[in-house]
Amino acid sequence: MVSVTVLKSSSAIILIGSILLLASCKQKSMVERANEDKIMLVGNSAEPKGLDSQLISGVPESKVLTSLFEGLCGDHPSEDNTMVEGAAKSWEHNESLTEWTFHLQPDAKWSDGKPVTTEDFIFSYHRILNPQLAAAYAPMLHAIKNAKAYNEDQRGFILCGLDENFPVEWDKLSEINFQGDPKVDIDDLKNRDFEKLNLEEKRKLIAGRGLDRLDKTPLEAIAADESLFAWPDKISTDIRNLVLERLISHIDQGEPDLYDKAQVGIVAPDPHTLHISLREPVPYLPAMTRHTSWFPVPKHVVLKHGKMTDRFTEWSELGNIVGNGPFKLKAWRFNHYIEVERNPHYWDAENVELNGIRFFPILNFYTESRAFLAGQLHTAYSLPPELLEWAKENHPEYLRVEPYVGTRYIRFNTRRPGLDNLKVRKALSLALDREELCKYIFEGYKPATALTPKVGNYTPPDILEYDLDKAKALLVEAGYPNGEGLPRYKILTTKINPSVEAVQAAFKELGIGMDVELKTFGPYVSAQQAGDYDISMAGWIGDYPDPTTFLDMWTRGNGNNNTGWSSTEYEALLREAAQQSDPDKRVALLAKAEKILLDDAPIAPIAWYTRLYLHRPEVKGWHPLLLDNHPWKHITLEVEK
Amino acid sequence: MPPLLDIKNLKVHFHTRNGVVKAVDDVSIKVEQGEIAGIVGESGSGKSVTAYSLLGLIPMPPGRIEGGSAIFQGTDLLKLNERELNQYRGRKISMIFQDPMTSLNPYLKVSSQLVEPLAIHENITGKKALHRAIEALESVGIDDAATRIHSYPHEFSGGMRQRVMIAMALITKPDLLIADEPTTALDVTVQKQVLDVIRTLQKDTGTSVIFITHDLAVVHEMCDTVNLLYAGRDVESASASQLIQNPLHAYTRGLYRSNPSNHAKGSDLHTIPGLPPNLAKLGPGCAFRPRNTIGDPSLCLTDQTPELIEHSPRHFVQNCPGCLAKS
Amino acid sequence: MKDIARDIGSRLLQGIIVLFVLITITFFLTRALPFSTFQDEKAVPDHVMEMLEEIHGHDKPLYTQYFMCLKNLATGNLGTSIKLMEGREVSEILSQAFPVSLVLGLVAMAFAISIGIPAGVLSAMRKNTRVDYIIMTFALLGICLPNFVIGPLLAELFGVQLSWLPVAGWGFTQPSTWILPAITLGLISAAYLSRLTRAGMLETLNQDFIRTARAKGQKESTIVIRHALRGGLIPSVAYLGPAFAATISGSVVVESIFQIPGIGGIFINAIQTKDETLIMGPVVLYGTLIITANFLVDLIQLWLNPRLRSHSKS
Amino acid sequence: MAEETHKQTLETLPETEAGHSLWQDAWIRLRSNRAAMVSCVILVAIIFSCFVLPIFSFIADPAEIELSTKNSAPTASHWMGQDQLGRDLLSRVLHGGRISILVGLITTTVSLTIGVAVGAIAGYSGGRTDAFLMRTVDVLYSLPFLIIVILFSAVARGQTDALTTWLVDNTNLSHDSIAPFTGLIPLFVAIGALSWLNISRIVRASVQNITGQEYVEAARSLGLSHGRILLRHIIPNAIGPIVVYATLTIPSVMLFEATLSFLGIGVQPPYSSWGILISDGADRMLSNPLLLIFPSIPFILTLMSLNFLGDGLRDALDPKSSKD
Repeated sequence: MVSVTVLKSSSAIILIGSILLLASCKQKSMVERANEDKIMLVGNSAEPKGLDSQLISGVPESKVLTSLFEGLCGDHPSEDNTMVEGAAKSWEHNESLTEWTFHLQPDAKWSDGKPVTTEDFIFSYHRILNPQLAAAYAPMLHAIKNAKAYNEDQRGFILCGLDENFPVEWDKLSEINFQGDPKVDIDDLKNRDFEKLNLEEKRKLIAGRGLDRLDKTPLEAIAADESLFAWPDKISTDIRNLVLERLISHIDQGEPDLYDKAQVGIVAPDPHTLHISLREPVPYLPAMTRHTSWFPVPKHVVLKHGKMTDRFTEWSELGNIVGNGPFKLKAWRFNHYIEVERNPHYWDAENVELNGIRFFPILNFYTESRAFLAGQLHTAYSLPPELLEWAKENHPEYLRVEPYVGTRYIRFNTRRPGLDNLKVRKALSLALDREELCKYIFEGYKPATALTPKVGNYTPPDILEYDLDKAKALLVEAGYPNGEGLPRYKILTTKINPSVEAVQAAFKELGIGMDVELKTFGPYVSAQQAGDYDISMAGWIGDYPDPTTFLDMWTRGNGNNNTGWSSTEYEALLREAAQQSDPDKRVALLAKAEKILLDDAPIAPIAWYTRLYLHRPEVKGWHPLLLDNHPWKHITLEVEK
Repeated sequence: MPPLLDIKNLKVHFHTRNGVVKAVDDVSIKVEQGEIAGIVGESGSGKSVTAYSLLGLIPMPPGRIEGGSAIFQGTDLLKLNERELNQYRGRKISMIFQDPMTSLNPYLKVSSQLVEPLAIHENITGKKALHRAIEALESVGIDDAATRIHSYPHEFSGGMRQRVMIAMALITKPDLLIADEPTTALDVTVQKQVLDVIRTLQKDTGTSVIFITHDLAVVHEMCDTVNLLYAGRDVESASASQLIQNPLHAYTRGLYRSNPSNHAKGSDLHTIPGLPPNLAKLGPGCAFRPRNTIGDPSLCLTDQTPELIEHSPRHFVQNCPGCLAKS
Repeated sequence: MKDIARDIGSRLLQGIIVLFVLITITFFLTRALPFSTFQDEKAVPDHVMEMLEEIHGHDKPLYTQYFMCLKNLATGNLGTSIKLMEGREVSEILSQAFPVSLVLGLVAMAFAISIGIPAGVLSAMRKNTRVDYIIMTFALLGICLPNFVIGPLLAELFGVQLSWLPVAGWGFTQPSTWILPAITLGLISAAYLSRLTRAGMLETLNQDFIRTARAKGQKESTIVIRHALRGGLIPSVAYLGPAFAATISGSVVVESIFQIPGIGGIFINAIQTKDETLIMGPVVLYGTLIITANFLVDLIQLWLNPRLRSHSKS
Repeated sequence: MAEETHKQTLETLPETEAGHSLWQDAWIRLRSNRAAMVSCVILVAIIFSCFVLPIFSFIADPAEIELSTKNSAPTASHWMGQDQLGRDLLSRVLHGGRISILVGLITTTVSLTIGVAVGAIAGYSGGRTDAFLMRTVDVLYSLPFLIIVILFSAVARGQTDALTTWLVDNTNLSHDSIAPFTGLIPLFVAIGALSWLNISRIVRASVQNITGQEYVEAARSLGLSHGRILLRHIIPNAIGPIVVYATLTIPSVMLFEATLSFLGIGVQPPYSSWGILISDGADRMLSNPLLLIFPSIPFILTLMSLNFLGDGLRDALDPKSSKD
């Protein structure tokens, strides 16, 4: 039986035990020890989903990957728009910016000692573009000639369009519905057996899928009965049969990889020279190559652990992964930390100062701030806005407030009654006092005058303004005086915070009372993609320092354009800018396009991001960068004595 | 030879929300060495409280010992503190209770409950203690004690459990055993067996016993002396034989007259009318006056409480003319 | 002994049935979540979506998927994560996360029991005195102050200001990282235990056999422990079963406040991304924990209360 | 002769102790328990201020934002200062109090009734019923609660909005006065449906302990129906742990409401509850501790007094302690 003495003593033991432990902890803090070992402790918000740079795309993942791998061009420690040597020693391009040649570092090696050659780069780009891999960020490489066709498995174009001795030119052939008509809903037909469908359903499935995506049986059915498929009439029957025959033979051969046939614009005359031809001039290509989707992967390691198109094989696991960056993977415990150490085989190894970096996935930014102040981190990922004032007063020496290439905005569903009316959307946008919101809510952010922030040589147009009376007048013009007649909208968000409530209050002042609908991330994304929302709080961080990363999103059918808005004039301007090789003319065209976007107001930008974070002074070589892509190899830890 | 236990003018009051209940108001009882002293009275007459207050078992607050003394082997039990009382409880004075069903710890084996007094008072544990416990069980007439000792209370019948209680009380060979209505909850046949056990053990060990009951038949079968309590005061006390031959107080006479065995077959049973008084609203004077149908109620004292006088050698009675008058 | 074995046998069978029902409900609940596993912030084109569904067997009819899931679980194969940590074995993820939650849970419950139960006993023995009220006030504070307030307060005081203890992170070899999260996690159980023990003890101290024990001259403290405690602990033991399982299965809030790599965080993220295999793994683990914990509690109650044994026999 | 005297003395008998029913006895004892009475006063005061005061004009509109004076300390016009959006904290605490008290009391009653019923039946009947009920409890324990919440919020949101609009059309109440309360209905169902598990296990344990005792067998031998035995004999004896657990459930349910509101069920902006205010305050603990302290005061006071009242009730209702 447990006697009282035992019970009393057990709680006593715990007390004494903890006191002893406390005493032992008084000596040097983690940061001081890390400074001595030259290991940088980094708060990295989320646990990386994986380390296969071609299959993942989040910001936390890119922080780790930029220490393990290196793109053709490297990040400059302090200037946003200048490129430094990376995996490529030097690079040049033709006059129209469509043909680029990169010269690789002659003695570059992987972290297992094997040389880094153009073979790795060709294999990498072939792998990420391979339709079987289904890489989410493959579109980043669609600027390369025929990359989009190969990535989207456009069989018609590759098998017929690119074949010189095909009797008909591609511009005539392109009228054939190869890639399927998105407006046709075939969800319920997809998984059913083709033969069992009735005629009407067959036609619907074929139209919905398009010739490129059909299996053998439907293709043979079309060959047998032309009425099943809406052939454009200027295509003669023998041309039709020729196309079908090529598609069917492709399937008979087991749907082989079409990379070579697609003539993707990547050629390597020798192991250290890589030639890339683009479909249009891209002045910011070097900047793009710094994005993780352009990083090379070690061909020999990937193939050792599976086929090119196997998703998430063992190759990028601890113990197997090999990189060409300044560091190599040392330890990885889930949700705990990832540690990288110096990579002796790196071509620029002697200039690398740090011995290692440890990434802590701390999602709760209050916890991260406490960990930083308790001497457990050199740099934190993000400071909660609520603590900005407090940090200004108590820890100015640690506080960093730097511009960041991103924008917080509101997305309107233009298909909803009321929101389909331009005047109503304009009124809502005018009701947002961006100066006051940035002063009190989005503390440290800059009020947005347009969607695209200052990036590269692009100066954002000054269009957005705050004018409550004009807004009210617009509402009257639109036929909803003081908001009467408008349905009660719901503001969709993933987090209840002051910004949502401030926006809700701003619209209330206009007379339009709204509810807040909170959804977790999954339902939040799928609701918008299904157009099942009225208004949603949103934000976008640019992938590369060029306005197109902000403007391309609003073309018709683009993954992020869930507003239901599109404008041919807007898309024409974008296409024209894409072809324009003169940087200044290009920027002017883009500005004109943005003006159309903002005048039609499918979205209402609020503020341009600013990165708020805590950072220890002993970390040197860490300068404000718009893309926050601080090159790890230039970072040093110097403690002032 | 001084009496084993001499209780003089014991007063125990309960300070409850609806007034002060004078449960025991001036009780004096003597228990001689080796004698079985009976304490008899209706429920609410203060008999249990008298016994419990000896061992400090009444919850204080709300109970409080107002006055009197209880000299036991030279020391006054009422003045002892908790630690000192523990030397007496279970060693010099043991108790057995009315309801055997709930008086044994249902979660512990009978063996561990039996050996407990040995461990506390004689520092005997293990094999020796178990042996003593088995002996104790055999002494109260439980056969096959060696195996049955290891079972749980709910595996014994009511009578058996009361025997276990007796064994547990007498295992340390106390000088005084207080039995608080030990047989009331048992049926008649088992009652007899338990009474025999107590009597034989009492003869063998010479332990004195305070036997609390409301059953006159049991009193006459068991007790050497009888102390009759009513409304917290002792009404009459004498040797059992004296009391039967010469009951003095109207209450005593009423009790004997209502004993079924004294009636001719088929005649109405005589009962004492009414209910015991509310001890929180006791006035001065004789408390039995309202129910005094045998004596002469008009003569009962009303202003001051009747004194206890020694009517004849070792035969005390409440000196209330009304109650002493013959009808 | 024979019937004890029979009891255990029938309980095991019941456990398996419970697990089966649990797996089935979880399977269909997960499938009913109103979004697709493979969706991404940037809308995924249809053909890619179809390919991903094919790779992970989502194109097959629901019932085949269900039977495949049952077959895998029956053979102990928890499968691989399909979204949150795509490609990684669920068993590997759990083998790294579960020990953390287990250790933290056990330390938290040890703290809760070693503080809660003695406090409950003490306040029952000293009923309605100053001691009782002080203990009750602390217990109530433990319940009223949510862990998302206590955690940061403790971290701020002991971590940042006094820097006695690390504020975030976990180390199997550094017990100093266990203390603050264990206290935050265990406090609410300590409060519950002290209140339930007090109620249970008061209930038992009123019983007649306590008076018998006193009449034997037993010291008050031994009476409480030897006689009253076994009966008094019944409500607390009933609470401990599920509390143990819940604490060990990881609390998202405490893991987030102290950056603990436990199961709670993974499980919540798995649900947010509808990662079916990574949802099923922890549910099966947690289900087994609950079944064992409640079974152990019932056994303890049988041991505590012999009357039950005969009751259950009849 | 015996007959008359017998009757005559009856009338003059002094008045014996008046019979007290258990409930009267309980009320007398409760009234004399000082702590319980003080708690009653505090509770009434808090409930009064939360439900009645906001009707008066000097309490500001909880949703009115004044960004320029955010996070400001208490002033004459704002007794508790202003929150992170410059809204009057006092009115948010009072309006929030309404919701929290409603949530606390209703969901606890829902979960208690189910929990006590299931626990009592399981503990009393034993055998197959007990096994079935307890295994259902095991399943419900381990179900992934968040999934149910996400599914439920998707479905519930539609219904509550429809109800709110229907109410707004049919009664003259404004949207802002109904919405916070209709939004709570899914909360009652969600919490009520899953928070009775603990209490059912505790009640089962106590009932099992009581069913073994003799007076239950005695009651059964008198032919009482199982229902009556449970209601009149067993549950009153298990009242101790039930009352204590009820007073423990209320705070955890109030805090649980905050977690659910962050997942999309229950209270949505601009309305608030104590749970939400405390959690917002906890986030801003370093910059403005008042945002945490002010909502915590009524929250802790309510729960302390509920617990003292619960304890007083437990002592008062305990049949055994009515002896002294």
